[in-house]
Amino acid sequence: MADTAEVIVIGGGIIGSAISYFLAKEGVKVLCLEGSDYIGNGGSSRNGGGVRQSGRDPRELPLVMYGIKNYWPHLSEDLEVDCEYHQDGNLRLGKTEKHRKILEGLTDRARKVGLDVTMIDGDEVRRINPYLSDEVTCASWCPTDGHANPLTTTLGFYKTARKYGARFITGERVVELKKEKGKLRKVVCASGDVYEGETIVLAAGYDSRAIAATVGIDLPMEKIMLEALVTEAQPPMFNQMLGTAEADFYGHQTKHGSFVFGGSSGLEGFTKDNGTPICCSLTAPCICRGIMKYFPNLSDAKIVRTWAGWMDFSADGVPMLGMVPEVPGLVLACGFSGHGFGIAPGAASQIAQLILTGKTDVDLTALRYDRFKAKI
Amino acid sequence: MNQVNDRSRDIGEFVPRPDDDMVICRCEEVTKGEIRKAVHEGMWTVTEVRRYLRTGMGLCQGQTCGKLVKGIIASELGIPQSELEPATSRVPMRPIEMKVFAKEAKEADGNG
Amino acid sequence: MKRYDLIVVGAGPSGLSAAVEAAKRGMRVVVFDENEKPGGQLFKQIHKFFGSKEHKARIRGFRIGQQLLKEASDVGVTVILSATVIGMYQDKELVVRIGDEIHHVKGDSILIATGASENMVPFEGWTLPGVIGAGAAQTMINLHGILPGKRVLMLGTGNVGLVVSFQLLQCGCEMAALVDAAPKIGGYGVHASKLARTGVPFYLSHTIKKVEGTDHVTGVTIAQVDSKYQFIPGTEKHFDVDTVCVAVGLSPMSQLLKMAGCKMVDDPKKGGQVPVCDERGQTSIPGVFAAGDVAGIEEASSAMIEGRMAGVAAAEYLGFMEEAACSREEDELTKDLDCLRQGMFAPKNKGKKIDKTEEGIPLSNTLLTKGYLADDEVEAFPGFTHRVGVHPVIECTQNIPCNPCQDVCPKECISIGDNLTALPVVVENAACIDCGMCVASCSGQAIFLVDEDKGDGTAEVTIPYEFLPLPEKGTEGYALGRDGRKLCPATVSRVRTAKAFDSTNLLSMRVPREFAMKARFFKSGNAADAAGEVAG
Amino acid sequence: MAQRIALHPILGVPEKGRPVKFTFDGKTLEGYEGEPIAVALKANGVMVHRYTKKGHQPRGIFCAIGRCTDCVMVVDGEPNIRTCITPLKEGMKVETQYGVSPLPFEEQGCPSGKKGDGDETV
Repeated sequence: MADTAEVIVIGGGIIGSAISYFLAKEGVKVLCLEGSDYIGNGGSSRNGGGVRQSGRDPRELPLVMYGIKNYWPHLSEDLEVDCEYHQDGNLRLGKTEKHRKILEGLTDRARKVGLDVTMIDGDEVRRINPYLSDEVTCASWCPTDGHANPLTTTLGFYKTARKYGARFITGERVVELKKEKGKLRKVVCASGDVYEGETIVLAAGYDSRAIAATVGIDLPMEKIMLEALVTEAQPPMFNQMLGTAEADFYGHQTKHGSFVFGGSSGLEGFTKDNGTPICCSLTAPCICRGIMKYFPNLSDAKIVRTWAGWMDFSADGVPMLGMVPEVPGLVLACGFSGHGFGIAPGAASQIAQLILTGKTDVDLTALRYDRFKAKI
Repeated sequence: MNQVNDRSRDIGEFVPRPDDDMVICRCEEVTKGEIRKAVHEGMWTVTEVRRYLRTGMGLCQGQTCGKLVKGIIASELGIPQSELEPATSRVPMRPIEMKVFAKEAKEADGNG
Repeated sequence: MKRYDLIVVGAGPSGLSAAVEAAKRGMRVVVFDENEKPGGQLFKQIHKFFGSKEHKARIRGFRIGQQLLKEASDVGVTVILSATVIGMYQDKELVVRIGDEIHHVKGDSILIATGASENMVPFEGWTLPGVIGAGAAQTMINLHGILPGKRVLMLGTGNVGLVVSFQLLQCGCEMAALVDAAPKIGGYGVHASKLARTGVPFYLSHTIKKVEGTDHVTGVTIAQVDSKYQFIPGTEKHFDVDTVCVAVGLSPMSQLLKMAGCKMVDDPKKGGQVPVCDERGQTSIPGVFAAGDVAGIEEASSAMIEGRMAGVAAAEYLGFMEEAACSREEDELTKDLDCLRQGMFAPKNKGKKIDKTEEGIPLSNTLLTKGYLADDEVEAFPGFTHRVGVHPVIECTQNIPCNPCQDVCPKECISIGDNLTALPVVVENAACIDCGMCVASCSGQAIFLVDEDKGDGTAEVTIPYEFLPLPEKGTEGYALGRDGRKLCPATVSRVRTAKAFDSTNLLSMRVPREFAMKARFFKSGNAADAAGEVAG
Repeated sequence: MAQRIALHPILGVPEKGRPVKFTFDGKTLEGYEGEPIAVALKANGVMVHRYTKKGHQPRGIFCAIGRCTDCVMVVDGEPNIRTCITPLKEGMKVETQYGVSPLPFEEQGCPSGKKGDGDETV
C-alpha cells in the first residue's frame, strides 16, 4: 500500500510550505515532497524580501493585497517565528525623465485597481529617507508596501505546518505524475518511492514544467538567474523597501542591521551555471555600483556574502494558479517569476481554500494555466 | 547528493541541558540551546539552522562556528557528522567594502 | 582579462613549492597571498623540522621559508602579497582584491594552497578576551614580537599544542599546564618531553570546565572527564592564568574549491571538508589542483612535496612537460612523500592502537600520559646507552620519519639505517668527540651528551638549551629530572654556542654521578626558591 | 600588561617600524608603524576591543590571523575593521566598538532588545 495523503504538495519552498500550513491547520493529511535537501532552498531563501504591491501586474495585485490585509500583519504570531514584517512603504526611485515616465506608467496602472500609490519628487523622497543621494529626482511611493525576512518566514510556515501534522520529506525529487482511471493519483520520485493522493499541488518552481509535462500540461516558463548580496550589520538607517525604475537593484535594511540587495548585470537569461546557482563574477560589482549611485554613504559598508538563485519566469510574468480540468486532482501554484515571497500568504491561502471548498475569496481566473494564446 | 530525509521521523523532544546558554556562533551570539531547539522544530540541516537562527551568517561567515554547529545538529539527530552537508561557500571569502567590490581594475589587455 | 599559465592561491610551503616547480618548466606563474608576509605557517614554525635531508630536516621552519622564497624569485615567480582572492568562479576565473580595487584574472591552471584554520571547542567563558587560538599565540610571538600573556594554560596536546607551548616558554611566558580530554598525548613524545623536563605538568583526560574573568581571563578551572567526555564531579583543579590557548586541531580552508564546484568529501582523517583529488592533486575540475593542508591536514614537510607534485602535474597538464618526465618526477616525489607518511603518527595509523615500536619495544605509557619517560622505561630503548667517557644518550622512543642525528655526527656514532622511522642507536665502537652536533641538530631535542663519571664523583650532562637568559659557566642551580621534578644541585660547567648549532645552545652541567642518566634540565637560582617552581 | 619581546632566543630582536602615536577612545598611545593595531593595543594593556550587540559581552583577539572577526573595532570612523591584520599608521583613531557603532550602548538608544541586561560597564 503506497504512502498516501489527502493532499500531496510537490515543492518545499514558501509556496509549498504555506499551502501545507493552511491545509494542515484545517486537519487535512498533507505530504510535502522537496527535491533538494533543504526546505525553502529555491527562490524562497534567495529573494530580496519585498512585500510589495506597487509595480505588480494588476492580475496578481488582488492576491498580494489580500495577503497584506489578512495575513502579513499577524504572521509572526501565527507561525511562532519573527517574520520581521515591516509595513513602512516602498520607494521606487528615478533620476531621469525616462525613469519618471516608467514610474508614472506603473503608478497609473496600480491606481486603476485601487492601490494607494503616488508620484513624489526628490525632496519628498529625501524627507522620507534622508540617506538617498541628491541625484534622485522622483519616486513612486506606496505607503502600504513593506518587507520581511524570507528565511524565517519560509521556515516558519514549514515549522508550524509540521507541528499541525503535515509530513515533509526532503531529498525526494518528483519525476513523474500518473493518472489512474482518468484521475491524477500517483507521484513517482527519482528514488523509486511512489506516493498517492487525492489532490496533488505542483509548487516546485521551474521544475514544475518538467513534472507537469508528464501529464501533458505545458507551463511556459524559463529559468533566469538573479543575484543578491548582503552587507555587514549597520546602525539602523531606514525601514522602507527600495527599488528603482530600471530595476538595477532592490532591497532593504533588515532588523539585524545588514542590508540585503538583489540586482542584475543585464545578462540575465544568458548567464551560465554549472547546475547549481553559482554567481557570475560580473554581477556583484554591478549591483554595488547601482547601489552606490543611490546610497553614497553605503560605499564603506562591507559585503559579507553574495548568492544567486533561479526565477521561474513565466511567459507573461505572473504565476499559474488553480485547478487543471484536463487532469482532475492537479492544482498549480508556480511561475511566480521572481516575486513569489510577498504574494505567498495570499496565494497559498487561496489555493488551500480552493482545495478545501472549491471556491476562493480572490478570483484566480486571470492566472489560469491555459491563458497563453498566440498574439493574433 | 540527495538523501531521502523524512522530517516526521521521531527524534524525541527537546530536553534542556545545563550548557544550553553557551554561545556557539560568536559573531551572531547564537547559543547551543537555540540550535538544539531549532533541530527539534524541524531544522535538520546546517543550511536550515543557518537561515533560521543566523548561525554562520555573521562577519566571519561560519569559519569559526561552522564545525561546531554541524556537530550539535548531528548529535541532536543521532547521526554521524559526515552525513551533514556544511553550508554553501560563497564569495567573498573576506568582507569587502562595497566601493572596493564595485571598482574593477582596468587590466592591460592580453598578457600585460 | 589577464591570463596566467598557473595561478597559485596561498604563498605557504605548498603554494611556493608548486610555483617553483611550474616556473622551472617555463610557466608564467603568479602567487597571491592575503598576508603581508609570505610563507604561511613556515614563518611561525621556529622549531627544527623532522624528516630526512631531502625534507630539509633540522632546518628551522622560517629558514625553510626564506630558502623557498629565494628559490621562487630565482625562477621568476611573481608573489603578490596583501592580495586576497575573494572568489573563484567558473572557467577558472578568480577575483582578487589588491589595495582598493578588484582584479579579474584567469589561469589555464589554478592551484589552491590556502592551508588550514584552527578548530575551536566551546567552554564556559570561551569568548572572553585572553582566550586565543594556539596559532594566534604563535603569530603574536613569532611575527609580531609580543607576549600573548604572562601565564598560559594550553588546551590540546597535538603537535601544535606542544610546539606552541614550548615557544611560549622560549619567549618568557609561564606554562601553567597542558590539558587534553584525550587519554593520551596526541603529538610527538619528544615534543612533550621538552616541556615536561622544564616542570610543565600534563593533565590528560581533562578538559576546561570554566574560564573565569569579567573583561578578560583571570583564571581557569579544568576537570577530569570519563570515557564519554563527561565531567567527573570533584576532580576540579584551578589555575591562575591570564591566557588560555586552544590547540584542538585544524580544518582545511577549502571554501574556494567548494565555491567553484569541485567535488568535495567530508573526511575526518583529513580534518574535514576536502576536495576529491587524484594522486597528483588534481580536483574534479580539470586544471584545478589542491595541495597542502587544504587537501588534508599534515605537516609542512608533506605540504611542500604535495606542492611540487601539483606544480609538476600542472606543467604536464598544460604541455610544458612530457608525460614520461612528469611521471618520473611524480614517482620520485611520491616516494619522498610516502616515507614521510610512515611511523606511529602516519595518517594511516591515525586512531590505531599502537603499543610497541617497530623494533618490538613496548612504548612508554608514562610518555603518553604524563609527557616524560619513566626512569625504568627508558633503559629498554636502543639510544639510551651506558659508556665510559662522553657518549650520546638518545631518548627517542617513537617511530618517527626523521634521521638528522645520523647524518650530522662527524664520527658516525649514531645509526638509523635505511628505514627512516627506525629508532636511532649508538653504534658499538662509537668514538664520540663531544662536538655536540647531535644534541644541537635533533629536531626533538631528545639527544644528550653524558660523561657518567668525571672521576671526582660527578658526571657531566650536556643538554640543548634555547632559553634566555643563557646561564654562564659556574652558575649554581639544580637539575631537573625528565619529570620536571627537582633532582639535585648542579653547576654549569660549559656553555657552547655556534653558528652550526643554529641558535640551540649546549649547556653542560656537573651533577652527582648517580644522577647522570636522570638529570635532563637545569634551572639557576638557589634550592629554596626553586622548590616553589617545581610542578605541584 | 603584556610586554613586547625585547630579545627572542631564536628570532633575536623583533624588527619594528618607526614609533607612531595613535588614539584609543581619545587617549594617545604609542605603537610601531606597520604592526597590527591589535598588537599596539595589547602592548598598551588593552584587551577588550568591542562589546557584542545582543549580550554586550567583551571580545578581543581570538585568531590573530584575520579570520574570526572577533577583534573588530571602529578605526578612523569605519566599524568592523579587523585590527589583528590592519597595519597601524600615524594618527589612527581607534575606538571600542559597541555592537556596530563607536557610541556606548546607552547613547545608542539600543535599537534591538538587549539580552545581557545591566552590565553597561564601559
